[in-house]
Amino acid sequence: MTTPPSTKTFTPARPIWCAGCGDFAVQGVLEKSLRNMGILPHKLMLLAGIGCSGTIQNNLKCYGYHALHGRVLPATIGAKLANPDLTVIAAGGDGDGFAIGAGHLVHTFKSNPSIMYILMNNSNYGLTKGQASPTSPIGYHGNAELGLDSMLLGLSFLSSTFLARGFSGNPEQLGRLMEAAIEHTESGKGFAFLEVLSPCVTYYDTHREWRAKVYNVDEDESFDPTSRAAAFQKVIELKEQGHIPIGRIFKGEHPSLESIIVNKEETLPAQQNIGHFNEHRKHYDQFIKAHLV
Amino acid sequence: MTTPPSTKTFTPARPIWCAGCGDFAVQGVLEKSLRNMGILPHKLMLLAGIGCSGTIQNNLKCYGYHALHGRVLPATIGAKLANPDLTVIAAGGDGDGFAIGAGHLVHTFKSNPSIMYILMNNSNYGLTKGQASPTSPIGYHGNAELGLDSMLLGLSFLSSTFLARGFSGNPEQLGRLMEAAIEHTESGKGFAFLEVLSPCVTYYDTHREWRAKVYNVDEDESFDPTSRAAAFQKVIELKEQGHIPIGRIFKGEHPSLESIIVNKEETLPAQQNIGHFNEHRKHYDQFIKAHLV
Amino acid sequence: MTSTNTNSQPVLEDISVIVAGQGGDGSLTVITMLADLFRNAGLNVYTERDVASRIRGGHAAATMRAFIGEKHCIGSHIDLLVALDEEAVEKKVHQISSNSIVVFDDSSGPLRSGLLPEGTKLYAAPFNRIAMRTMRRELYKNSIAFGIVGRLLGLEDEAMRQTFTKRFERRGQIILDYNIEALELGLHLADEMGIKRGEGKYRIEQTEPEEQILVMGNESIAFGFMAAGGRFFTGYPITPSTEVLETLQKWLPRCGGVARQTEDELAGINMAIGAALTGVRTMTATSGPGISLMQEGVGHAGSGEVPLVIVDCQRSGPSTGMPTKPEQSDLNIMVFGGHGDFPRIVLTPGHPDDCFYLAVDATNLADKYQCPVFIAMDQALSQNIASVKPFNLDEVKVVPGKRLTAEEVAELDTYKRYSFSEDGISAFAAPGTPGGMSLVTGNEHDEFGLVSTDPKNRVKMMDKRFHKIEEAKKELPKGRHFGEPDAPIGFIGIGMMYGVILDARIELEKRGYNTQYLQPRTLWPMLDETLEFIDRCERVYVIDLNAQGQIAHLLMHQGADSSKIISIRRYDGLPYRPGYLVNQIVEREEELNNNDKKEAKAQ
Amino acid sequence: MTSTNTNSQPVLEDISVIVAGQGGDGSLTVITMLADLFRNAGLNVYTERDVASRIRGGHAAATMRAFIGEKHCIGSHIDLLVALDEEAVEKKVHQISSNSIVVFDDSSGPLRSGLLPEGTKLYAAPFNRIAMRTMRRELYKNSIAFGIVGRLLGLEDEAMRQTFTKRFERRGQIILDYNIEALELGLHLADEMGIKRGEGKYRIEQTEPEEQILVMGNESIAFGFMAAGGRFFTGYPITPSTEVLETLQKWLPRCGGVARQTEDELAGINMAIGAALTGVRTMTATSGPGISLMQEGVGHAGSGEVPLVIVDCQRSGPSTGMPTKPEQSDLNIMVFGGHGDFPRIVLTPGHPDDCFYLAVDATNLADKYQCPVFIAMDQALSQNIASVKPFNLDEVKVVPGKRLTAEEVAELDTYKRYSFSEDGISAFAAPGTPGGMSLVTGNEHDEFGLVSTDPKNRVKMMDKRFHKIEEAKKELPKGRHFGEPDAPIGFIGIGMMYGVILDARIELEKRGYNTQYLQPRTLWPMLDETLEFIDRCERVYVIDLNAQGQIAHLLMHQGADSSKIISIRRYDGLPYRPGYLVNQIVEREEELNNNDKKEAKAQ
Ligand SMILES: Cc1ncc(C[n+]2csc(CCOP(=O)(O)OP(=O)(O)O)c2C)c(N)n1
Ligand SMILES: Cc1ncc(C[n+]2csc(CCOP(=O)(O)OP(=O)(O)O)c2C)c(N)n1
Ligand code: SF4
Ligand code: SF4
Ligand SMILES: [Mg+2]
Ligand SMILES: [Mg+2]
Repeated sequence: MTTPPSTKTFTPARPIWCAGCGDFAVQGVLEKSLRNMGILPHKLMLLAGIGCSGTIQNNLKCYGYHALHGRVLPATIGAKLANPDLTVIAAGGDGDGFAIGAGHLVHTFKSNPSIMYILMNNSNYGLTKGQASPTSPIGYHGNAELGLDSMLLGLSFLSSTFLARGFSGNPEQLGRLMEAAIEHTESGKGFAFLEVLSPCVTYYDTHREWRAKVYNVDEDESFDPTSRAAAFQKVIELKEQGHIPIGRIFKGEHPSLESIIVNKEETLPAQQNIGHFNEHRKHYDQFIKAHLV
Repeated sequence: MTTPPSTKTFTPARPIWCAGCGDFAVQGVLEKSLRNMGILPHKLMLLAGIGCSGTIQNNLKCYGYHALHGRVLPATIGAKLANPDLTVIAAGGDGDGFAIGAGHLVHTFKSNPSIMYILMNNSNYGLTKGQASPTSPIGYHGNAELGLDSMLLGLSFLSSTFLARGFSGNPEQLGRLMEAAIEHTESGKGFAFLEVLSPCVTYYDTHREWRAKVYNVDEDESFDPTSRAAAFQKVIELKEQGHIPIGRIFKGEHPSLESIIVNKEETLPAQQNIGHFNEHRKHYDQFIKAHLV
Repeated sequence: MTSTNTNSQPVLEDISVIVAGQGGDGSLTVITMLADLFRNAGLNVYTERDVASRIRGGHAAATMRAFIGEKHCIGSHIDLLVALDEEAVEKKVHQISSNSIVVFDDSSGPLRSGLLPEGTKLYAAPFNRIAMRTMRRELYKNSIAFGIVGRLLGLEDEAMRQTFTKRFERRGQIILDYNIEALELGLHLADEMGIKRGEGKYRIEQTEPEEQILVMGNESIAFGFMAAGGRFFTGYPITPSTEVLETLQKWLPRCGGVARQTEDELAGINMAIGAALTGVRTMTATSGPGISLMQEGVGHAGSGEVPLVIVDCQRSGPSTGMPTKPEQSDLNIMVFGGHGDFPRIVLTPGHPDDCFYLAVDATNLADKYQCPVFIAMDQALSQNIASVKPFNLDEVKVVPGKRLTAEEVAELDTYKRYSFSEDGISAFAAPGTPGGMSLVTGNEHDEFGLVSTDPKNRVKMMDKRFHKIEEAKKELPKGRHFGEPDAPIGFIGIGMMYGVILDARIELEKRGYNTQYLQPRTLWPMLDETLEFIDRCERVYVIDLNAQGQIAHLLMHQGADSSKIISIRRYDGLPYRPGYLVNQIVEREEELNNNDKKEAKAQ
Repeated sequence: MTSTNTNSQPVLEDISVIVAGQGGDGSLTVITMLADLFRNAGLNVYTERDVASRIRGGHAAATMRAFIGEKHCIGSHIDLLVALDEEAVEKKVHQISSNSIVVFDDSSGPLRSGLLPEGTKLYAAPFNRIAMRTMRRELYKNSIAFGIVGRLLGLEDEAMRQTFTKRFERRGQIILDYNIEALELGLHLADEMGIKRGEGKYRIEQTEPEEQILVMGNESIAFGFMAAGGRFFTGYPITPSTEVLETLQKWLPRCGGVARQTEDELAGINMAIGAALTGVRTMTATSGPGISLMQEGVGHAGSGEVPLVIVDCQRSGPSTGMPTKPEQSDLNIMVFGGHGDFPRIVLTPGHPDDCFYLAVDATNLADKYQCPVFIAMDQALSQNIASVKPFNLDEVKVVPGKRLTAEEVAELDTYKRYSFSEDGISAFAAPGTPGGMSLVTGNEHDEFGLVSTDPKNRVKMMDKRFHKIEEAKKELPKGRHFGEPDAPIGFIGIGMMYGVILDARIELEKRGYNTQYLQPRTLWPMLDETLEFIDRCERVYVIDLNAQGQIAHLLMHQGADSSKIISIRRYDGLPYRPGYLVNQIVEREEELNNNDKKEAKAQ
């Protein structure tokens, strides 16, 4: 069952990103990490939001899904809970994840399912032509609000277990973070949240600015990613100094959602034999019995 | 214009809460605080979510509004931006604010409009008969997830300016917090978020448990509510010790939303004379001129 | 509603009992225990509750009909009203007549005179005061009243004790003891009021109870889904749908399924969609406000061809409306909601047993046709409890959809998730299947699932999706028909109207009106049989539990002859009673008759 | 499409030009500059763009029609195709004929032979290569090609230079210089190719340009709202509605208004509702996916009687669909969406100028009738740019809704937010008004706005809300009618179909078909005039830019005689051209004719 047959399926599409878009690096690193981690294409579901970033699933061999704008996380969690055997990865942009999808992100931090989420942050809405996003700075496109920081947001949930930020301009580190994230979810430890600074060269080219501003906590020996409060303080400090922290911001432990709510004694939901009525007949009879009067 | 006429309007309803519900105390304290702060009923908009908590607006003289479930914050912000002269207060439950409304809460912390939000947290869905809410502990009603902490959440936004938690069982302190919150919004300093622990005696009576667990940071001289990182650390510590922190958790400064986006040179949106076409005729002519070819 | 007997007491064959008071008074408990007693005595039952959308307080009532044979709604006439306060009498007096019995709690004073129809038999006692005095808790007033009620209805004292024991046992010995004590107080009171053992108003002819189950529509839906192999449910609590979630939270994990409360309805439907992608059979349930929120997801399932069952337990709208009141006013949004054009199926069960069988069908159909399938409920159908024949599990057919295994994929030359096919259905491989990698999207797409705006492909894809529904029409659940096919007067009505129309037909027949009734069980796509039914009748009363006449206009939308349709609409939040419908029909028929006569004269 | 003249070159009276290539190639820039030049020469213009939903790449085209007199769409025949690659020719070849001219960039090799209709005049040059060689940037290829195109169309070299200067000036001197240089290269190339000054294919008869503005429908909507006193807008970016948001973000603050991008559409509509409560005139705009998400809010505005204008710039659905393609397939959800029954109004403008006037009406109507008012746009109507007469600001009537000042409140005995009134409209006091305190809710409520489930009140409140719409019918925007009222063949079509049908009618008349056309400007509630129009015609072609025939069925839903309706549907994402419609009609008419003949024979 593990050697894929020679049947032709869809040919991964050529990326439609503008030349120079940060998302190319994200895709490259993702492909490499999946290879390195030995994830087989047929065991991989890659679910994406809507945006430039939300086309990544078309470009690699996988079970790809293009969610509704902002709903990639619920869809991803649904897939994971239905079939925890799969590697289930969500991807999308900062508008998708932090604007319309903010409520779901909060609840994913809270519930800690073993999925990875790659959020390609370009601090604008690429696909709809450059409007401000929740990470845009004040002044960009008339934006009146301070950009949010997803690492701080993630830290504020005591159930969060993996928080990291990479930079498309630093693919080596990004690869390490991504492999760690995959490792985290593959071993059922919960939600691996990986924000990637991925500049949009067409509408808001932040490449240089970000290159100058990133501060790699992985290289800071004094930084302890296992302390939530310390990480919180460090991120704030770095931001006050005009830096953008990148690296592995936090590692924690908390039971994963699927480990709690999926019945381990039974076949997984998606692996049950539809039509094999008698496999659970005893429970059905029980139901009727419970309602007999 | 400030002495209300003798015209009869709606008679505030009798609360429909169960005897002993924490929400009675919230209403009592709110009424008193409004009086103390000199807020006139006709200048007050009280917008509520849906839930047991979301009936409070019926019980006092005000411009009351019953929003859709989870949408009280956008509605409240809309009212405030349209008429910043009003005192605009949002109220609702933990399901309303932290579950279905989580995305809007995030964006309210982010945008910092000068509104107060009283969130009556009873750690369950009262109105729909006791289901688990985002603040329910693991195990309650089959809940598999750790409850979230709104103080930590609020702290994670560098634009948050007022975070406090009260307890219906401590009305004096609640009154102080509420007056401070009103003061904050009346002076245009931004979003005053006040969570109130307000037990549901019918479905999940936490009164005694919470009474035993609350820890009042207002009485802790070592606590500094002006330091975001310190507050974060303290809240985590207290939680680890099994406490629930109450009191003024954080005071910060950040420009309020309405102060940035409402044009100060012009009449406020809701106070303009509809039908006085010529007041802005010059801009209309300008628009046409800009499109002439 | 009773046939008399040599003995002076009539045999109880069909009675309706209301217990009414304030929310939290426990009316439902009384009705539930009565239902239990009648079931044990061999009768069938149907119960209804009527509460305010608040926890405590507000007028609240529970109603039960106990009967021999088949009935599917509460009767028109209330034989016994148990009124725990005066408001209860005021609210319910329109349903009683001089033949009715009223048991009244006069703790706050005697009943205002003139309130009851003349001749009504009144039994008043201060249940509340007695409870407070002797037991220190108001709560026990119901158990005291129960003694009187039971005696009046001809129930055995011992049977009552047994039911009390069964009911209160699990709440602990103390509570049980107190309730039994209260019941004894009530029986004693009955003696004092002259309602001795065996001297009630009715005589119950004990028969061996036919085996039946007591279920509400929502439970049946949940169970039907589960029995059809449904293993994934996500939803968000909302009245009157919450029992679907709660039932599945209880039962689904035992079968290895997942039933989860999500943060909102958007997560509810999108999580269900994500799960459905993996091949698991999936459902969500909600009510009006949630259906509105789910519209984007519904269209997405339609476009991406994701199998999904969506239960809409309709309540009075619009917006928050009246959450605990029945209505059928989301039909338009189920049929026409979601932006753009996409196929969907809307099924309309008519009774808790029908709910089970249609939930099985819905689950199979969603899987087979890879599209959203709605089950249109209403508050009464969802939450009223009926005794019905135990579902016939041996008849449940679970038919898997077109899926491909790794082996089947391997035999293909090319695998395309959305391959064009004769019936419009594309077999698909679930994630995890080697070789079956594919793309699913809400964008228009080619056969592989890749985004495409090619105009020719676009048209083929749209046609493919709609073609599935044309295919489905051949096997979509047929309606149930009652009456002679040449009866001049037709009825069309769905959901809770099923039982009401059945009852009304009997009465109308008595009054000389020859009617037939079609309960459409597939509302959308509209089946030919529905339009043919209209063709066949001289005129059709289309009963709409909504203000706009949604069903009536939907029939016109599909080409029905509008001159034959008489649109009856109700939207006051009250449940329909057969008698009310009978009156409406008779009134209109007489009007028609008069007009005919007038016209005849004028000629 | 040109009348000849003593001079060998025809005078340019009506031509359509397409520039096509890959997204990012800058087709739109060329078309925009051409439009500018023609406007200066006294012609009117209409432009259309066609892009993929992605930033770079994908086939993209821009089309312009320049004409004397009145036209409201792109013409059927393309006179000049500027193809920047071979794909562009492939995609557009169906629109050209032997009379067309093609300018082709043959940098990647000569055009595949046989692709063009015989006789087509081809001008090929390697614009891209020249640009790369001489200017090092592909980008300038358009400016080079412009020289050829301008000469062919009969434009003056100097006029071209001026337009280039106007266009590129603000991008800085360097960019301007480069583009002018490229233009000069192009003019030089034209010389080499034998297209000398004044020797193009057309002659332009310079006239004094009539004063006109160039606007797209979305800008007109934004401006109409603003001119009607709209001062609050919240929305979320989505193609093809974003220009409404962006236009208002630019202009509204100047008038003291607020225009804000929210975190999502749910916030968009609910923030608008919150603002509307304060009395400010409020709007939101979106497209299909957003309309689906807003359904709960729409019903809430209906129930709570909150004035709100909602713009739906329809694109190809369902779900994410084809975001940049026109469709009219959200009509069902606008008319029938939202759970429960509530009143709403749906307006359907037909051209960018109509958008302005109907936006004014929508804003007034929402305020007057305190209900949601939709403006149904489509991608073409939203984003195509037309030259139209400057809006007549002196004719704009801004009519405030029924509001109460503190003084007026003080004169009342009792103030009720939802007081029952003759026309169903309740005057209300905005927050801040002393004495006007009140409750607004989506629950059913009494006159004060307090939650109520009283059945009588319920019915009165529902009737009150629907009664407003009956009142509104008297003054809702009437449709525009064209043709003789006794013409046998009718047309009904909305939005972008307005211009197409107008053009098609002319051609059909030439071919002997006598037609009339009604552009309904109020789609819902359905006005009597619409049904009367159908009554009057022998048959009516209902043109639906959707797969289900939504307009056709909506007419049936409202009682139109279905035997008169011929439903024409298109949903391939391509914009309609008049010639295509003409062919469809002629085909069907001939079929009908043949059938008639056959029937006649059979008799
Ligand atoms: C419900 C809905 N609203 C709006 C849109 C339009 N839309 C598509 S992508 C997008 C934002 C994209 O921004 P982001 O998520 O940051 O992705 P990026 O393109 O920057 O990678 C929006 C608003 C949509 N598709 N659906
Ligand atoms: C869209 C929508 N979904 C669900 C509901 C049903 N509902 C009403 S109140 C409520 C939750 C109430 O919980 P909470 O906000 O904590 O308020 P409480 O009653 O506990 O004060 C729910 C789910 C609704 N009204 N609207
Ligand atoms: S627009 Fe920006 S985000 Fe989108 S593909 Fe281009 S560079 Fe990347
Ligand atoms: S159910 Fe709980 S929250 Fe609701 S009124 Fe009663 S005690 Fe309060
Ligand atoms: Mg982005
Ligand atoms: Mg709660």
